[in-house]
Amino acid sequence: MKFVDYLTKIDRRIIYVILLAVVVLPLLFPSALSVRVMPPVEKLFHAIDAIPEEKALIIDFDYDPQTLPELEPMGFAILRHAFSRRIKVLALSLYVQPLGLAQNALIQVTEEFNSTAQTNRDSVIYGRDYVFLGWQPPPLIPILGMGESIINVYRIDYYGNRTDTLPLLKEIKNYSDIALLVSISSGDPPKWWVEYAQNRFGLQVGAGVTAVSASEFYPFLQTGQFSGLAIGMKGAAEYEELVDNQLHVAGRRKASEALPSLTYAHLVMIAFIIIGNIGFFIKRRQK
Amino acid sequence: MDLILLTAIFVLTPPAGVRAYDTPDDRGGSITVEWNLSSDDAAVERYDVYRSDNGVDYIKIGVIGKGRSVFEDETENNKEYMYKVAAVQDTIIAFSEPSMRVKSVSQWIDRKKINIVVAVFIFGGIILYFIYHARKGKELFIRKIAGVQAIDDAVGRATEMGKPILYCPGIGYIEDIATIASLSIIGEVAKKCAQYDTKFINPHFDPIVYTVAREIVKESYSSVGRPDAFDPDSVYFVTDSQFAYAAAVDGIMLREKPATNFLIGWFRAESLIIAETGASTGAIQIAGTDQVSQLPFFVTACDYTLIGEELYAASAYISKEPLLLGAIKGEDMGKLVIVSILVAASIIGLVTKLHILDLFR
Amino acid sequence: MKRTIPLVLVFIFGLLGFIPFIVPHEIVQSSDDFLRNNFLKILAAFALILGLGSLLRVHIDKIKRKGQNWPYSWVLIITFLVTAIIGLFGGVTGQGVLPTRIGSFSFDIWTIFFNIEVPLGATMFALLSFFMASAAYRAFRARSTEATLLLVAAFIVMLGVLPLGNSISPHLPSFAQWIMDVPNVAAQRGILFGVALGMLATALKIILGIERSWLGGGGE
Amino acid sequence: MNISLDPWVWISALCSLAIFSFLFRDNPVYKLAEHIFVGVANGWAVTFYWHNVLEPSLVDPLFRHGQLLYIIPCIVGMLYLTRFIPKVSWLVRIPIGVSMGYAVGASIPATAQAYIIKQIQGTILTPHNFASWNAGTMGIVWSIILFIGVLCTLSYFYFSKEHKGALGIASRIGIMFVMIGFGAAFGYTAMARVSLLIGRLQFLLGDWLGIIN
Repeated sequence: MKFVDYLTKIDRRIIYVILLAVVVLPLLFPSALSVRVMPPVEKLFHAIDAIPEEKALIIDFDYDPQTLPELEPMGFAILRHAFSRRIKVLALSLYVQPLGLAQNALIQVTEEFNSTAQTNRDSVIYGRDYVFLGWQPPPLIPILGMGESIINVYRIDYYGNRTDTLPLLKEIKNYSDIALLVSISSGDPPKWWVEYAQNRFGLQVGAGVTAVSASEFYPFLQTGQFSGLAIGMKGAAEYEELVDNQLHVAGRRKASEALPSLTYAHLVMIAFIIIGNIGFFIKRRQK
Repeated sequence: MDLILLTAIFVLTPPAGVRAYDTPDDRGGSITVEWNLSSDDAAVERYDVYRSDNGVDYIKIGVIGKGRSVFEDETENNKEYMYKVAAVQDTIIAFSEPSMRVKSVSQWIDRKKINIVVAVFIFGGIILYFIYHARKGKELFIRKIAGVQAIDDAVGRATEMGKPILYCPGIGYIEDIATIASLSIIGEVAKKCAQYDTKFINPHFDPIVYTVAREIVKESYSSVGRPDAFDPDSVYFVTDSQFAYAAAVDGIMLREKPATNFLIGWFRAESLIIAETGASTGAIQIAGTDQVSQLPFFVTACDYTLIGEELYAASAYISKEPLLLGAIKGEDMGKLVIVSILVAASIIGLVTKLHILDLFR
Repeated sequence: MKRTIPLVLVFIFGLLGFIPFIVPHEIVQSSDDFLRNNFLKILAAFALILGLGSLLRVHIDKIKRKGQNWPYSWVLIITFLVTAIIGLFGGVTGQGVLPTRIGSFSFDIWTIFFNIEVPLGATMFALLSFFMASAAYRAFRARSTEATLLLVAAFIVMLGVLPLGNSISPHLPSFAQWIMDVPNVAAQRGILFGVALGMLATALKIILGIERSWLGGGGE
Repeated sequence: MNISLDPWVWISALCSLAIFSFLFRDNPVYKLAEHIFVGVANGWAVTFYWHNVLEPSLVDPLFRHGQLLYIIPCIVGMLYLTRFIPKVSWLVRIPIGVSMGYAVGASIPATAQAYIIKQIQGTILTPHNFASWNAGTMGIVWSIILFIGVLCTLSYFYFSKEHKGALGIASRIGIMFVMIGFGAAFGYTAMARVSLLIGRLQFLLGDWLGIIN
C-alpha cells in the first residue's frame, strides 16, 4: 500500500506551491467570467438606487488592511453607484485604522469622476456632493449622536474643516435626512447600527461584510433589519456587475478579475479535503 | 407674506377632513397632518401643504405626490399652528378648510417601545431570580455535558501513554467570557495531571491571563495534596503576537509530542494553524470556544468540540461556581420562554387575523 | 470606598444609558446627547492614551529586562515615534508644520500608512489561505456524522457561490443560497438567542454589582 | 513587464515578502516586519487621537474658548492615567465605571430588541412571514423548516434536563442544523482566506512587477 502512504504524506510546501500556481495562472491569463447576481446584493443595490434626492447616504468604511481585498472593491463600487446617481454621500469610520482606506477609496473614485466631468454640475465636489466625517470614538458616540445632530458629533471633519461651514451638512442634519447607511465592515459594526441607530431612530441599514462572518448576518437579512447584504469578494463582484451593467460606469473591477482564481482555488481546496479523507479512511480500515 | 390668490375652482374638489395632531411618542418638534384625498385625485398633480401661525397668513411648507394623504411637519414646541391642504392641477389650486389649532409637545413615554422594556423585565427578572438562588446556595441541576466526559477520557489517555498534556487557552484577554471559562477548566485538568503525575504544558498569550492561570494551577496541585509536584515552568508566557503564538504552540506540539491537546478559550484566525499541527501529530484534541467563526475548523480538525454555550455550561458544571450556575439556569429558562412565545404567537398568527407581528416590532 | 464608588457609578450610568431608550422627552434626550458628546467622548480620548501607554510600557519593560526578542521592541518604539511625529506635526494631509516632502518623494502620514501598514496587514492574513489549504489536506476529516454534514454543506456553498457552480447547473447557486437563507438562519438564530440571553445576563450582573471582575482589573 | 519605479511600491512589495517569509518558518525578518507594523499602526492612531479627537473636542473648547465646563471630563479622564501609579491605581475604576456603565446600560434594550424580539418576529409562523420569502407557496415550507430548526437548535443548548426522549431527538436534529450552518460558514471562510491571497498577488504582479494589466 505504498500509494496510500504517499497519499497521506504530501509535504506542506508542495500544497503551498499548488495553491500559489492555481491562483497566479488565472491572473496571468485572465478569462471573462459571467457573474450571476443573487437576491441579497440586488436588494442592497435597489436600496441605494431608491435614495430620494433630498436625502443622503452614509457609508461606514470599517475594513482594515487585513480584509482589504474583500471589502475595498465594495467601497469603490458603492461610491461609483452613489456619485453616478448624484446621491449625496457622508463617509465615516468607527475605528481609526480604516480611515486611511476610506481616504484611498474617496480619492480614487472622485478622481475617476472628475477626470471625465466637463461641467461643474457633474463633477464631484467636496463639501457639496460628499463629506468625509472622519473618526469619533467610541462607536456609541456617532451611532447614537447622529440621531440628534451630525455636526454636534463631528465638530470637524477628517481634513480639519469645521463641519458647520460645509454646505452639504446644512441640509443633512441628522438621521431623518439619511435614507440609508451602508456599513462595509469585517466585524460587528453593521449589527451595532441596527441595535442602536435602527432601534431608536428607524435608520435603514445595509451591510457589506467579509465572507468569514457571512452566516452570522443572514438572520438580520431575513427579518428585514438589513436592507441588503453583500458578502466577501463574490458579493463585491456581483455589485460591480450591477454598477457596470445598469449604470455603465467604467472603472477597474478588481473583485471580478479575481473570480477565476477564486474558482480554481476552491476546487483545489475541495480536492485536498477529499484526498486527505481518502487516506484517512483507508488507514482507519487498516487498523 | 404675499396674499394667496383665492380663485374659485369649479373643476377640482379640494381635499376634505384636514386634521393635524402632535406626532405621538416623540421629543416634540413634529406635527402630523392628514386629509382625505380629493375626489378628483386622479386629475390632481400634487398636494401642497400650507401652515399659518395666526390663522390668516399661510405659507407653503410641503409638497406631497398625488395618492398620498400624510405629511409630517417640523415645528417648534408649544407654538400653535393651523394647516390647509391644497389640491393642485396645473394652474388650478383647490384649498381645503383649515384644521384645528394644534401645537407639538414632548412625551414622557414612547409607547412603541414598551414591548421591549417588558421583554427586558421578563428575561432580566428570570436571570436575576436564578442568580439570587444560586448565590444563596440552592442546589441547581445542570446535566453532565458530554464534553466534560471527553476531557476526563483525554487526560486518562495521556496518562496511560505516559505522554504530556498541552493546554492552550487561546489569545483572549481576562475580560473575554471564553477565557474565564477556560481558566476554570485549566484548574480541573491540572488537578488530574497532579493526581496521575502527568506532565502539564500551558503556554500563554496574555500576561494577565498567564498570572491568573499560574495561581489556579498551583492551587490545583496543592488541593490534591501534591504541592511539591507543581513545576512553575509548566505555565509560561510565550508572546503577545497572534501568529508568533500559533507558531510557538505548533513548535511545542512537534517537540514534546503531547498525547492530548486542549484548545479551549477565545480564538481567532490562528485557531486553524494550531488545530492543523495538532491533528497531524495524531494527538487527541478537545476544543472549545464561543467564536462562531472558528468553530467549523475545530469541529473538523478536533475529536471533540465544546460549541459556544456548551463551553460556559462545562465550566459551570466543573467549577460549581454559583454565579455561573445561576446565569446558565436563568438563560435556560429564558430559552423556554422564547420557545413558548414562538409556539403561542404562531398559533395566534395562523388561527386568528390578529396582527401578532406588531407586538414584536 | 475603593469598591463602592465605582459600583455606584456603574449603576447610575447604567440607568442613564437605559432611560433615553424609553423616554423621548426633550429634557432627557438633549441631556443624553450632552452627556455623550461632551463627557463620554473625552473620557474615551484618555482611554486611548492609556491603551497606548500600556503598549509602550510592555515594550519598555522588555528592553529594561532584556526579555526575549527585546531588540525588536526598540524597532517598534522607534517606528512608533517617527510615524507619530510625522503624523502629529505633518498633519493629516501632509500640510502641517513639519514639511513632509523632499523633492518628489513625499512621506506624509497617509503615504506611510498606505505603503507600510497596509501591505504588512494584508499579507499577514493572506498567509491564512496557505494554512487553510494545508489544513484542508491534513486536518479536516469527516470523523463524525456531524463533521461529514459540515463538509458536505461546505462543498455545496463553495461551489454554489462561484460562477463555476452556475455553469454546472443553475440550481446549484440557488441551492447554496437556500442553505444560507433557511437552515443556516435557523442554526444562527438558535445560537443567537443563547448569546443574547448571555449578553443580557452579563449586562445586568455588571450594572447591579454582582459581576465585579472588572474591579480587579484596576489594582496593580 | 514594466517594473514599477515608485520607491514606495518597492517598500510595499518588500513588506509583503517579509511577511510571506513566515511560510517557511518564524524568522527575524518576519519579527522585524511585525514590530514595524505595530509601530506604524500606533503612530497612525496617535495622529488621529490628536487631530480628530483631543484637539477639537477638548483642547479647542477648553483652552482656546475657555469653556471651563470641560474641566470635569478632563479630570475624570485623567484618572485613567493613575493606572501607572500603584498607590492610587484603584482610581482608574471611576472612568471605567462611568463609560462601561453607560455602554452596558444602553446595550440592554438594544440587545433585547435586535437579538431577541426582532428574531422572534422573523420566526413566527404567520401568512406575512410566509410571503416574505417571496417564493410563493414554498414560503410556507421554508418558514416551517426555519421554525423547527430554531426550536431544535435551542433544545441542543438546553442544559437543565438530560437529552433523552423527545428532547434527545430534538437536540439531535438541532446539532444537524448547527452543522449545516457551520458548513456554510466554513465554505465562506475558505473563500475569504483565498481572496486575501489573490488581493496580495494582484498588487505584487500588477502594481509592482507590472506583469498583469
